[in-house]
Amino acid sequence: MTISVKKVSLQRTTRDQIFLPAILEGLLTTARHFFKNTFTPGHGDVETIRYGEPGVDVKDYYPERFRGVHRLMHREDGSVRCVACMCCSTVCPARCIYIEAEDRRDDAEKAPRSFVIDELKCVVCGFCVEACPCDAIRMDTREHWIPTETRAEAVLGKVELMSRGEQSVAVQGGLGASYREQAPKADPRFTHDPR
Amino acid sequence: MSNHDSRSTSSTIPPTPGTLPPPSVAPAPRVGMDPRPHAPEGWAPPVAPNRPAEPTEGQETVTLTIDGKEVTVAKGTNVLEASGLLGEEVCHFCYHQGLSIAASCRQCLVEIEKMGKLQPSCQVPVAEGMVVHTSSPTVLKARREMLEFTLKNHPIDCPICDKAGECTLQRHYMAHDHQLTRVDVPKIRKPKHKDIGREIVLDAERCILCSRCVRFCEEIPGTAELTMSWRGDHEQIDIADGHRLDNAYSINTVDICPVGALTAKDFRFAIRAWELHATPTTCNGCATGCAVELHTKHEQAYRVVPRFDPAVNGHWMCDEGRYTYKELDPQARVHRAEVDGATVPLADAIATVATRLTKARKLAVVFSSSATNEANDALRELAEVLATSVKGREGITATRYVLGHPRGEGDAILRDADKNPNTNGAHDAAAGSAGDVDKHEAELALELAGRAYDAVLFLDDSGELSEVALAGLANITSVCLASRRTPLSSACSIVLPAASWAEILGTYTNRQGLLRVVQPAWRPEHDRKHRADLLRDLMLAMGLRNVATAKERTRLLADEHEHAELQALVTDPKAMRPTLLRWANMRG
Amino acid sequence: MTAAKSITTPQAPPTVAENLAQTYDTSGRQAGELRLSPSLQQFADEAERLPTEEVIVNMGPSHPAMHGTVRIVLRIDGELIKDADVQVGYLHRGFEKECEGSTWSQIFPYVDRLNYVSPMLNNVGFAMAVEKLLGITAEIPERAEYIRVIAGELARVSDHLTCITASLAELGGLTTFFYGNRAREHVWDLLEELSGARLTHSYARIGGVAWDLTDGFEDKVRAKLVKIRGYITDIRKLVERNRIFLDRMENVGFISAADAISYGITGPTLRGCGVDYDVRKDHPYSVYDHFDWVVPVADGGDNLARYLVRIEEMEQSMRIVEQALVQIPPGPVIIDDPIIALPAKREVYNSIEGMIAHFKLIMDGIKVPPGEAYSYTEGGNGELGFYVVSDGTGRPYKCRCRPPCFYITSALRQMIVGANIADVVPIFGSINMIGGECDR
Amino acid sequence: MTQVTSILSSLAESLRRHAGVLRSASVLTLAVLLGVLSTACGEPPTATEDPVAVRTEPGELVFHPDTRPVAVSLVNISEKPVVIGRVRVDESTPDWVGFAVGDDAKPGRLAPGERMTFHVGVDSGYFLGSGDVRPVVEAEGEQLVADDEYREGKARLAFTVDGQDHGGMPIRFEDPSWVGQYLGPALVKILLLVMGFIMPLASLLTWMERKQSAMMQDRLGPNMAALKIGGANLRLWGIPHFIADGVKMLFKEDFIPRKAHRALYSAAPLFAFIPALVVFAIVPFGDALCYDRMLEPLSAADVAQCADGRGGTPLQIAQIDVGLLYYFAVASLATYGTALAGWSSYNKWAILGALRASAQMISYEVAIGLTIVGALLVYGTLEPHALVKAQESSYWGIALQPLAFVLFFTAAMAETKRAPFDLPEGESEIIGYFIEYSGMRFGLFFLGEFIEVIFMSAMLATLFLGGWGLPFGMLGPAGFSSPLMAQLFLFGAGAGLTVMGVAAWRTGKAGELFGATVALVGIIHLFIGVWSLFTGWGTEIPHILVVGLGMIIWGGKVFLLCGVQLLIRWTLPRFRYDQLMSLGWKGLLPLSIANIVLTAILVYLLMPGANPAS
Repeated sequence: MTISVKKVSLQRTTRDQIFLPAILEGLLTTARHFFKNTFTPGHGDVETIRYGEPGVDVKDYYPERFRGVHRLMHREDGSVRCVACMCCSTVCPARCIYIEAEDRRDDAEKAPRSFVIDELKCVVCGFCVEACPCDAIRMDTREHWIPTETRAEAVLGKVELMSRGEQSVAVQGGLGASYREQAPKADPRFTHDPR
Repeated sequence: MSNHDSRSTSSTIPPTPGTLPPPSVAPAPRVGMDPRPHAPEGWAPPVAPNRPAEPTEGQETVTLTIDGKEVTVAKGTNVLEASGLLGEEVCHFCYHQGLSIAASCRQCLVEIEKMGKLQPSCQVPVAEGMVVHTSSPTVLKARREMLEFTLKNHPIDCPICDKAGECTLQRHYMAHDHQLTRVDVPKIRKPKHKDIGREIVLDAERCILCSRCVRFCEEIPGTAELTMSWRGDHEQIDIADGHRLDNAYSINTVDICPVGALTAKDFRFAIRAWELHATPTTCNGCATGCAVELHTKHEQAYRVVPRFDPAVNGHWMCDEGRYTYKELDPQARVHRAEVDGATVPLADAIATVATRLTKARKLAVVFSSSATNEANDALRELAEVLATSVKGREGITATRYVLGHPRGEGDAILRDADKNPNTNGAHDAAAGSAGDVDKHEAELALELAGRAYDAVLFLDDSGELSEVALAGLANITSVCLASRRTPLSSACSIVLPAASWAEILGTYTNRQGLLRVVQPAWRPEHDRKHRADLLRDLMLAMGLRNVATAKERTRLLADEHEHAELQALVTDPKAMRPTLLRWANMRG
Repeated sequence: MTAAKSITTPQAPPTVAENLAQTYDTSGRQAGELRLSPSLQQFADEAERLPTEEVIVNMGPSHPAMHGTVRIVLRIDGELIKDADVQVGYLHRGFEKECEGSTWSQIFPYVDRLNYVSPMLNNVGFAMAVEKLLGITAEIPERAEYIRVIAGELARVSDHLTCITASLAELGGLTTFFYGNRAREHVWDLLEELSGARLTHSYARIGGVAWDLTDGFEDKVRAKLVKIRGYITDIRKLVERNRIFLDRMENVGFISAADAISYGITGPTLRGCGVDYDVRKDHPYSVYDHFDWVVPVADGGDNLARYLVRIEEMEQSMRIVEQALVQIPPGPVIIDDPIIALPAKREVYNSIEGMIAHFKLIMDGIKVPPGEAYSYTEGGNGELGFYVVSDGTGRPYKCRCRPPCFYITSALRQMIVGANIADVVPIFGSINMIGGECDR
Repeated sequence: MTQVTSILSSLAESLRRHAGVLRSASVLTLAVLLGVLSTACGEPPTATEDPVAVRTEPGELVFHPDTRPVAVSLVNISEKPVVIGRVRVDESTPDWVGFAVGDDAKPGRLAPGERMTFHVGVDSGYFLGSGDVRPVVEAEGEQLVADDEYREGKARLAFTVDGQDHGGMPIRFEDPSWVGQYLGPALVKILLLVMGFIMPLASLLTWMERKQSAMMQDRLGPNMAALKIGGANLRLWGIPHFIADGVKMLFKEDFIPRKAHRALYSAAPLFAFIPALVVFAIVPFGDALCYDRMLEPLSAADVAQCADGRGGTPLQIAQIDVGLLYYFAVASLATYGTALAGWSSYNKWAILGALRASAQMISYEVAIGLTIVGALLVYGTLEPHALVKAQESSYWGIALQPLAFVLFFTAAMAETKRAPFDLPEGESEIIGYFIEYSGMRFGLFFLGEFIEVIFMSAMLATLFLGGWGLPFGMLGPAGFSSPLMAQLFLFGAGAGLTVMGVAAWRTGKAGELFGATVALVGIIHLFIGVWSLFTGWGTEIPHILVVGLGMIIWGGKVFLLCGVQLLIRWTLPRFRYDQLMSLGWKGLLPLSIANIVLTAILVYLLMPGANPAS
């Protein structure tokens, strides 16, 4: 295992001086790409993601960890999992999450009266997901925020955020004793588990 | 308390849930009374009885060694307080400087040489030559294990707990425990979100049984509503039979609760504590002038909490004073100058006022006992120069009045019946000028009803005048330096936008004659200005020169009273910057 | 050599910089000497005799080739540059000030935006600085170190690809630019797989990295490396024997080793001057000494030398990645300490201890003990240093970044004076000035 | 090699995938093929004896007032020798006096396939309205013409074949109006060339530039614009993008900097655009077109007669003897557009671009001019149409002047100001002389540049690649030179088109219709090739088909050369100013002079006709 030093250099040759051979070599290289891409199905080496094409689901292109549009998770009864603890809005470097709390009048006590995310301000760092202590907010929709005509359309409220949601893996007050067996380490739903 | 309510009805703020019940005592007539408030006979601030740590002159001292460092403290000090002199106090839950010692939490265990067992440091008085170890492995282990016990039944409530962020339990866990749970048995369930009083909600599960609240109710208001019930790990805080936690100081229990067991209804879920900016200021709810912190975010005030001041209020404040922040509601504020109902630029309004006041032959100026000393002083100066230096008005003096909130309920602990923070200062200013003697508000009401004046200048928007008197304002030049919409400011023909007490640096003179400082929590927006500066603009518009600004007046006051804190504030604007609680690390 | 000698007095012992300058200035050129290609020299001589007028033009900040937004005020005589004034600051975002208002962990998205073509290296560099201050450098899990090396070296490939192809694009060779970008896409595919974002990864954490490698990541890397190598081969085919390219790159943007050292230049630009300084080699950190690799140097000190160094460095980075994939041990990827690393979500959801640790870390941040630390790593363009000061609260008292670009950009004037207008952009491209890093 | 195998393998895969369709298609094809073959085999071609043993070329003689004596050929097309009698103008025709047969028309014996050529002249004064010589016979009801006009005349050339009277050959004298002979055809040709070829191709090039570069660079390129016709959404690989571009340019804000010289600023795009179009006047895009006899196979002499403007028109807008000089004269004017744009914009970058453009133009015009001298020496003409004809009869320019081809190509690319010579634009350095332009004004520069590209391709095709011709004289005026050539062409083109069509079909949904069409055309070629195998068809093709084929070949050459230019433009880095100058003056100029000298020596030595000493 050694780290050594090497000199790199490039010597000019007569062949380089007369322009044409190198130019021809270059032309052949580009022409090879041209013909391959033009005449093979699926455009050869072109690996462009074809957003907006009918029949193309861009979700297929995104990896599992892709950080996309936010969503709010549900409780068993379908209400919002979030309890407005403000961790996400605190940790958000872009300050794009605005939450107002209200009294739920059940054992969960607290819920967001309004939960607003300005997707235009969001820098997609994923810290809100990491900061959420309730598995209430996630970014695993594999949905890219698409441009909108007005700014207001990019401001998502609680209803829109919940419409992408599903039931959360966390429960109010925890799973109780022996939770470590109930929530196995390898469960992918417990996202962001580095251990 | 009655007074608070009358104030909220006199303003346009609708009564909110959690505000106080209607007054039980009608405002007393004030005609003929000595208006200046004084502290009750034999009154002393409610500070802890004689628990000195640092020795004062002539006290007996004891020298002991804590963690290898020698420290000399006054006799009678306990080990925990002595450790505070060396830096951080030994971690604790139940000990509180303003309350008696219970030694129930066992969190402050320390190792004292020649004592076999670990000792609760809050309960052990210092002795000469004592050798204390506060961070030996045994102590650290004990601390961790105590925390593990404490956390065993603690619910997973941080996301829904108002205390999160200023929670002593959280702080101690991070500082001393930092291990994941090893216990794997079901937690004991106790009542949650139980309504135990007018202001307070109890969550018994979160309670760590430090009994601070129980001791507070016994020792400060003396009402003893709270008690411990059950035993073992089912022990919990409860209210005594047939009682509710309704004393006038009940929200202090929320402040001293180390966890989120007791939460205030008013602040519940309003905002997270760490998002708030704290401004040290003075309560303007009554003549006591308690030291408080105003907690704000983005020009919105969220709560008022007491600040330790041994000379005035100790650790506490009354519930009524905590609601004074509600008058800072931006909805009820005056943002722009109005002349005869139309919004005009401030400079135009000032010019109009200058012209009309100069022309007025029968003029009254109304000092305010809820305005700062600086504002009252500026009004005094205006009243003087109007009669002496303003061209065309030489010799025409202005009648002086003092107006303020009506009297309310008081007690012998902290609350004063005079609900104005600066009655003393206003009277000093009004009486300090040459000319007429001061008059009372009842006379003003009578005279306005009888149309005695063709111009009246109100320094503040507070004060209750009769309908007839208010109607009398309609047809004369009536100027109000208002920060809120009140019946008085609405009745005036000219309204100048004044900064509220949360936006200015100023002083009050409380009932003890002490200078109390209010500090700005944010900068005044729109056209709002310090009242003294508005009056200065007015005087400049009248052609006067060399009129002092509000800041200069404050500086003069600071120098006069040799008030070091105030002098620092005036010289260094950075000193007034509010502290973000997230980084302050100071509560909980 | 003359310049280097002239600053050495016989009385005073030579400084480190002077020593280095004497050791490495083997190119035979004088430090600071203006060196023109023969044809340019002739052109310049003839231009001297003509009655001409000098013109001042603004190149940038709004100019298609001024990527990263910089302004160069040129005094030109015809096409010849007589003087230049390089002005940075158009991308200033107050990075250092922003850091003072965030927790230590919240800074990762900010460092992503320093050198935005190799954010992973910034991530790693910053994490290492905080770890140094926390004193936990030795406790970082080895797997995390390997992942950092893999991610960082992939990011270096992306950085060099950007630099090379951007400077080729300035020459008008847009196809090479796209080949490079296509190869870079493959790098980003991998980093996206790892971190969830293509560019603003925010992947490193204090004490380790955010997530473990995904299943089958090794195979994906190997497959992608084949494609990346293919594109690099194509780029080299297109330019390396092409006389237009050689004429444009050789002897252009020259800076001597002594000058480079005195300017504080590091990284490929310095190695292009013949100095074999590489932080990874000279001050090994992480697990770089576990691999078999080569630090390339070139002698020219010109655009071509920098190009060659970067081309070879990409190959070496890929070699390192391949070796790391073989050697990587199993284990955790972040330090196991609830007051530094966020607890596992399982603990947070279900235990009060985990919840409290989580809450306090989010709200107050990691309580770094008071003190200061300077940590330096080999970034895409050279030595990337972070000087962090803590006052014991959860946020930095000061977080200063030593961006390699800034020092190179300060030498830009010397490189472009005497060159042709058309040479400004390739020189500018070859030093890979990244506005985000330069202006912070 | 890998490319070929991959294409083949993908072809095979596609065949597998579309097996059903292909099977039915192939069954149908086979059936048709069998039908054709059986028809062909059932009636084998019989050598039918032509009753007329001699063909005259041209088939009809047309004269104008200024026509010089015209060469007429008699060709023996029978299989035995024939004896030709004296050639004369038939005295029974009305205007026989006006025409005269040259002295070179000597009676004689013609072997099979042999050709006898003589000249026929006309005394146009005879047909002048009130000249000295009156017509012998006046047609009835014919109006007398004015003094300064020509009347129409008719006569017949008569001779005997093997003693028998041959049908002879009509001779006409006509005086078409200027509009009919020059203006009308010219306008039609301008429309045909400009509207039918240059503008579509230039517009297409804006798309092609992007699409081709995208394909070279592993990108998709433009593909989203669509034509919505009814319910159909035609995306056509993004070709509609150029329409969208045009619309965009028309509607963009037309911005003039405050300190710009408004008049010149506005005029500059026209200065750049118009010369680029005007030079096309000399470009021959096909051989001559004979109006009256489009459906008959015509001989070379027929076509030459049409090319002279008699009975037809050359496919070239203006036949100027000094055509190439005209090109130099006009093309240089385009520099004014560039220079004015740079100067009038009031922008330092723009004027730098203008200076670069002017310097570049001066340097490379010289090289281009000297390069063409070589061609002039070899072919002896500066008239583009004649140049092409000369190449048809000898070898293509690229074979005779390879060095000149490279030099001309290089200099031509420099003239069009495109990479690697795009210094005046230099988008990453100085952004170029049109930095301040926007909207359609910019669009004119843009389009002008592409038109220059087309022009340069056309010039290359004309000078070095035999214009509209196929190599080795495969395609003559009457058709292919032999059935073998026809079959070669048909099979080659057919196979190529079929492969391309199938490949295009397989690239995606959008390509299916196009690919199928191309493949169908290719298959038709193959069928005709098979047909030709059995019938020997291909030497006698209707005139209009030959002309059309020539135009298609010419267009294909131009298109391919444009593609090559794009390929080069997207492959090479840009020169620096000083390198450009040294390449121009120290590289191309000496080489072009050397080329002239070398060519002159070779011509002197090898071409006896050009050697005055021999």
